[in-house]
Amino acid sequence: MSDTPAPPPFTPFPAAGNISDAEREDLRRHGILLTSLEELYGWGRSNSIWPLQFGLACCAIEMIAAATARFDIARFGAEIFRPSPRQADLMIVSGTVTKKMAPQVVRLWNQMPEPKYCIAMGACAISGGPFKQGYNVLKGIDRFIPVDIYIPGCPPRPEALLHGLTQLQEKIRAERVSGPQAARHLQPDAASEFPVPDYGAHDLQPPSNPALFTAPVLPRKA
Amino acid sequence: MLGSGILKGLGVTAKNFVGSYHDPARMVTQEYPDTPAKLPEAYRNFPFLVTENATDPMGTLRCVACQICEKECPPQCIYIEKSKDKKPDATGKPQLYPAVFAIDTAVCMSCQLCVEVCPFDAIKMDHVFEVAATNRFEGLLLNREQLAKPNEYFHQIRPTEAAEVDGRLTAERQAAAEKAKAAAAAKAAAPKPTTPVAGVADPGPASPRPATPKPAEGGTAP
Amino acid sequence: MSLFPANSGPTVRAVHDEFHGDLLEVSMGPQHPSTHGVFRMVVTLDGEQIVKLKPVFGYLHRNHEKIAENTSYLSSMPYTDRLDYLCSMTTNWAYALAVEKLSGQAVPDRAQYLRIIMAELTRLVNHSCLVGFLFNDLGTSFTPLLYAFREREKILDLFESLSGSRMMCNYQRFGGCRVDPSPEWLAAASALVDNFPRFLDEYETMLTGNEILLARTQGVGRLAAAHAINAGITGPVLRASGVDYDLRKVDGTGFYPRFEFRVPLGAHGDTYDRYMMRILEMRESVKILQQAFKTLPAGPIMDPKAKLRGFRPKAGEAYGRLESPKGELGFYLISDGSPNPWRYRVRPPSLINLTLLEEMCLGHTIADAVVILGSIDIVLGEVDR
Amino acid sequence: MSVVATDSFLERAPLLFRDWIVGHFPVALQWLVHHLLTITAILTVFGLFFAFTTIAERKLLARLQNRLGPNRSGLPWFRTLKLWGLTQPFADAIKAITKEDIVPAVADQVLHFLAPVVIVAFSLLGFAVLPFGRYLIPVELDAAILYFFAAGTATELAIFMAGWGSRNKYSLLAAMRALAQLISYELPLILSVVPVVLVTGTLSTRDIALAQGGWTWGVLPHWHVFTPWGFAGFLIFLVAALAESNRSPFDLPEAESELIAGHLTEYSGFKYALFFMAEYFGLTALSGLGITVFLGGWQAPCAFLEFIPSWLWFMGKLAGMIVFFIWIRGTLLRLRIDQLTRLAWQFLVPLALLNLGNAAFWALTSGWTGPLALARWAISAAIVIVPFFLLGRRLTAGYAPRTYRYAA
Amino acid sequence: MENLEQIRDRLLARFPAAQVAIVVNPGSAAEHSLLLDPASAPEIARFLRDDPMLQLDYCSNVTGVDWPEKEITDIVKKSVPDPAGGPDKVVEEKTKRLQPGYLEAVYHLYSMARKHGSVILRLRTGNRSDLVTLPSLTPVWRSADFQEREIFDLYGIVFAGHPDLRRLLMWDEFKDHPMRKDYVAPDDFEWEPTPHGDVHERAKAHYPAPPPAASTPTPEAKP
Repeated sequence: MSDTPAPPPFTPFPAAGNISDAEREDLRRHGILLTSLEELYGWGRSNSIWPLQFGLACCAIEMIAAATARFDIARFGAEIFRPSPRQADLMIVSGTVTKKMAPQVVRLWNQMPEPKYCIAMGACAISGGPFKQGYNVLKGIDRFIPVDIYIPGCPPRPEALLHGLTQLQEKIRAERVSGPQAARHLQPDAASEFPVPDYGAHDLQPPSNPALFTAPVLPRKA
Repeated sequence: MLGSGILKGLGVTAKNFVGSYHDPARMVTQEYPDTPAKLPEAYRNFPFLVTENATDPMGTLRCVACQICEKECPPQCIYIEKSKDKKPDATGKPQLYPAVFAIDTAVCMSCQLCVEVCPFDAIKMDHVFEVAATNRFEGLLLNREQLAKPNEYFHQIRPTEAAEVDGRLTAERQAAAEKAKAAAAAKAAAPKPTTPVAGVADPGPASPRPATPKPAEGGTAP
Repeated sequence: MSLFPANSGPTVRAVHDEFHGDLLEVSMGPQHPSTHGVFRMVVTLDGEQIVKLKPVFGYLHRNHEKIAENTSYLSSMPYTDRLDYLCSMTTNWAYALAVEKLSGQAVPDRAQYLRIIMAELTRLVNHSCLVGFLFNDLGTSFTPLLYAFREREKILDLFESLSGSRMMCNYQRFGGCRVDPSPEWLAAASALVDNFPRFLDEYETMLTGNEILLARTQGVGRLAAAHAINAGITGPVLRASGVDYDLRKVDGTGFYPRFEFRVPLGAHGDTYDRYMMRILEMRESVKILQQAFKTLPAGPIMDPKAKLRGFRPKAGEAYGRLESPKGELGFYLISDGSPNPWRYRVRPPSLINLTLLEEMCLGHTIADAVVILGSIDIVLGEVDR
Repeated sequence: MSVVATDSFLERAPLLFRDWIVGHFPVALQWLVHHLLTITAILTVFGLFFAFTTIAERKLLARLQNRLGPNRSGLPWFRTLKLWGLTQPFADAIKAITKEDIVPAVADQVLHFLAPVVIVAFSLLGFAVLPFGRYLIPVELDAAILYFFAAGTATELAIFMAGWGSRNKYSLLAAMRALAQLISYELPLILSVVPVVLVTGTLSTRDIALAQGGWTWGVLPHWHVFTPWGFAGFLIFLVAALAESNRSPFDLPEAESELIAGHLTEYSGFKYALFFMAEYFGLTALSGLGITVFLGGWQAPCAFLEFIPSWLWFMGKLAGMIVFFIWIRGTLLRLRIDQLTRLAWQFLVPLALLNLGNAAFWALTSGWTGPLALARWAISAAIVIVPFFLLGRRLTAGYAPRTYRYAA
Repeated sequence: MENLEQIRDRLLARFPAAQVAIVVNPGSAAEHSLLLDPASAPEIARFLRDDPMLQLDYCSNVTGVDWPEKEITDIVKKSVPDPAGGPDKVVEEKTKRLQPGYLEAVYHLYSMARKHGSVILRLRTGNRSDLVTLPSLTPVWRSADFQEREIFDLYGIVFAGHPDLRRLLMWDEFKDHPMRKDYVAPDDFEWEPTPHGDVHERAKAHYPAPPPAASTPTPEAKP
């Protein structure tokens, strides 16, 4: 069986946020100057993504590992982990967000200046992961802040984080400065700050931001 | 002398600086997107389902929907619905198959317990880690079609384990065939309906997650 | 609630007022570069001097114990990886040890050796990382941390090629280990271990004699032996205070009595001693590993009677403890005969080692507080569980 | 100043270029254009120098740490071209300029805005009196050294403004630290330069640089750093300069592991970039002063290397200093605030004062020749080394590596 | 070290008013424990710590355990005289009784000085609702500080005499004691694509009432 030819490549996961060359060309036709400025703007921001120095749990160690010699996130210009949210461009939610921590995460997000991006790194940040059935575990940070890239894994390899970062770079480069495809922070009605949940007697109040989080309904046999 | 310790430290960093230009032990960066990640054979990220035949992946799933992995999965990220009908498996024996097989990679903790408990070598761990998505509801919930990968792929990523599994399966199938032959012969000799079918494996221990608190028995209770 | 001190109005105004008075209350964490995760300290300062320090926990309380009580014994094993996520091999072992004690299972010789090999490799990983993080708290620009991570990656490569995952090894099973390492693996590990002292030497040349390190750590955060014992502090932190208590020797866990190694003891109980304990323990771990690679017996790695599924220990309870790199890691299990534990409790060394944090920090400056915290070696996954 | 025709073309090139441009303007405006050109030149050259210092710092630190550092930025329209990441600072600049500027509602709006402006302005002032080359000195002041330190001191004010104006506890702590630190180190910094003034008898940076001209046997330059008092002064200057410019191991005000980002905690976007820039400008200016005062300024180290234009020598020495500072940053730990001030008052200041006496001795004995010259060297060296040992021992009393016992 | 019976006897001799019982551990670990009455627990603890023979100076682990009330069926065999005059019949009589629930605090003690252990202490509350006060052993062993706070937080045992009894892990406004067996977690099961067991039961509440027309994304392409 092993001497059969290599199987066709599998792409089990849909490509995330990629912009094809054809689309890019199409966009280019909108206007050379504007596109050039857009390109410059996107290039500058995508090559200077300073993450917030903000580790939550296990994934934070892999995030640190991504900054160390073997993986060296610095190659992407993203090694400047800023401890102050005021200087950060990217929040890597690296680990389990507990309900006790969630208000702080939202507050940090609110303190970051636009344009800002969020990567949910690891199963816990995406959905609560293995700990999702815990009483103090938030089932995904996207209940309170918008997430741009989800990197599954428990924890994702540092390379997976780098892959997520390149996806984010692609996304930033594809952002327009105007029109319907404009970047989130340039849309006039886009929220930049989100309500911080309160500590309630049994749960967070509210348990999620309804303006942000609507789960699709699963048609299942009851 | 004051300063000698500092000078020694400067010496070590200087050594590392110079070494980074000529000594591979002191320049350990692997430029990930340009040079693909080196994954050991044992590396595990997310599970996939093994199919016997790449041309008919859904028809030749090894999985018989016994639901052991679903029960053992610590974070409960596997969902299986059994089929109503049966399909013949590789040995021609009619078996159930999973009508629905979903794995939520946003929850999966890559623990490999599903692989360990699977009696049919139907579920194995994949090497794919570049799976960042922009939508966790659609991008990270994998269905049967996305999970199925042929045995050749398994051989490709884990040659040792796949060879061992194949050897074992071939032996089992031969034994089953001989047994069936003997049974057929015996049947021919004396019409007696005994075809030992492994069938659906035993469903394992009682549901691991009780809905209600159980009263303690024994223990240190008086 | 104002948990984050950055810019919320009333908090800042209060500071402004307090500035005219005497004391300044600063909330460090849960997002702070040197609280090692989401730990929070509410520090009251007189100038830069600490007059009060209250730790606040629970920002990573992810209900490990509750989840474990609702799931089977085996399913908790991968969760223990995430408890002390720098040392998954030892947390695995401690849990397996407790379950084996609960069910009375035997462990084959080879597995016992493998466990010791993994535990000591983990100790190398943990201590080198800890020292790196400690230096980060001391204000280096990541250089020692990155050197430590360079070595850590080599060990993680070993773990990954053996168990499939860099950090979450999920390697131990009740009654043995999951995978048997190949001879090539053992040769690679042995070579790595033989080279490790070279890294330690370079590290020590770079830092141990550094005058700034001496000035920053000697005499800082003293911990008296009697206090440490009463506060249940274990591991290198306890031994830095001069108390000879290493479970590898006291309990003779596993096959440790078959190995020759020494337990270093400090005399001052300050941050420098705690730092040096780690360095010296790494050197001893190298010795253990070298012996283990020489004498590793052949044989099975799993108890043949061990069951993977349908594991139901009979009713009873057990407390299994192990010298993890951070201290005494214990698992307390009560079984009621069902597939799930009735009570599953982790005795987290990181949490209990923090008991005297305030006493250690009082009178020191805020810069010392982060260093003292760094020298205690906490992992929030274990502190809050 | 007049251009000496005997100098090489490269030496004169910047001036000729300036004169060529100025010549296009009416005579009435020439004075203005002349100075505007100088200002533009300084801003451009040191702006670019700042940009490449940041990338050099990131890449050199990376190399110290066995990794590669930024190497993928390339250019926006040519994605495959990576240019070794040299365009990284420009990406950072675009990002910083377009980033939202947040001013906390409770912050002191005026101080919060003024602090970055003030700090950049004052950190640039120092460049005015540095002789970058034989003829390249923007402003020739007789009291250049005094002017330089006066301008540099204002940055303390700006840091305090930032820390106070942010109304953040960390910023406030950082502001207090910055004040204590800067005031402590201003003294040794100035005292380390005074011996040079004493020996050369001038406060003009141009004359100080000129005083270090000439070589013994054509290879040993007469730089001040090659005298015992000069060497000691240079070391004190280095330490104090590190502290003045908030560089590791004296980066206490923005001590990440303690105070988040210190006085910068509440600054975002371009204002943060301004602080960052000012820090590097300050460092560069101080390095420039150090070079002028101790390392022979724009003078070539050997006679036969004189054909290389003087301003290249200056920039080369400047780059060397910056690399040294990066190396220090990659190696050392941070001091504590009390140790920091103790180092200044109990070690650097007494040493600098003694060194002043040393320089006086050196100046008085300038006539000693033959064996007396050797004695002069020995005595001068002793005046430096003996107190260094004694004070150093006092400073590190009680601190020593330890030996450990093992359990039985 | 003395065995547990000897320790109990010594304790009873020393503290005549105290009630000390041995709780047998039927498991293979056979780590039996001493059940103390709350009133005398602090002085017994102090005695155990300071006694020169025991010197249990190190309290390693402090745990809460929840034992909800449960129904116990006692089976008693009785011989009933046969009314017909024959030999006595053996009849199994089942009596059901409700064993009241209680909370338990477990202390694992060791000696660092003498390197022996463990001695396990248990304290039990009166019930699970109002009689939940136990004496704190933090004044004896400082290591119980955080662990007793954690038990207070998660189980709701109130430790009298604890210097700083606040919630340790959950926030202060939190009202429940989540480690108790009857705790019900808040309902946030909107998105459970792979549910089973009680999660499935709770997720069902979020499923649309009538099966909708396939307008929503289905995770599965049905074959």
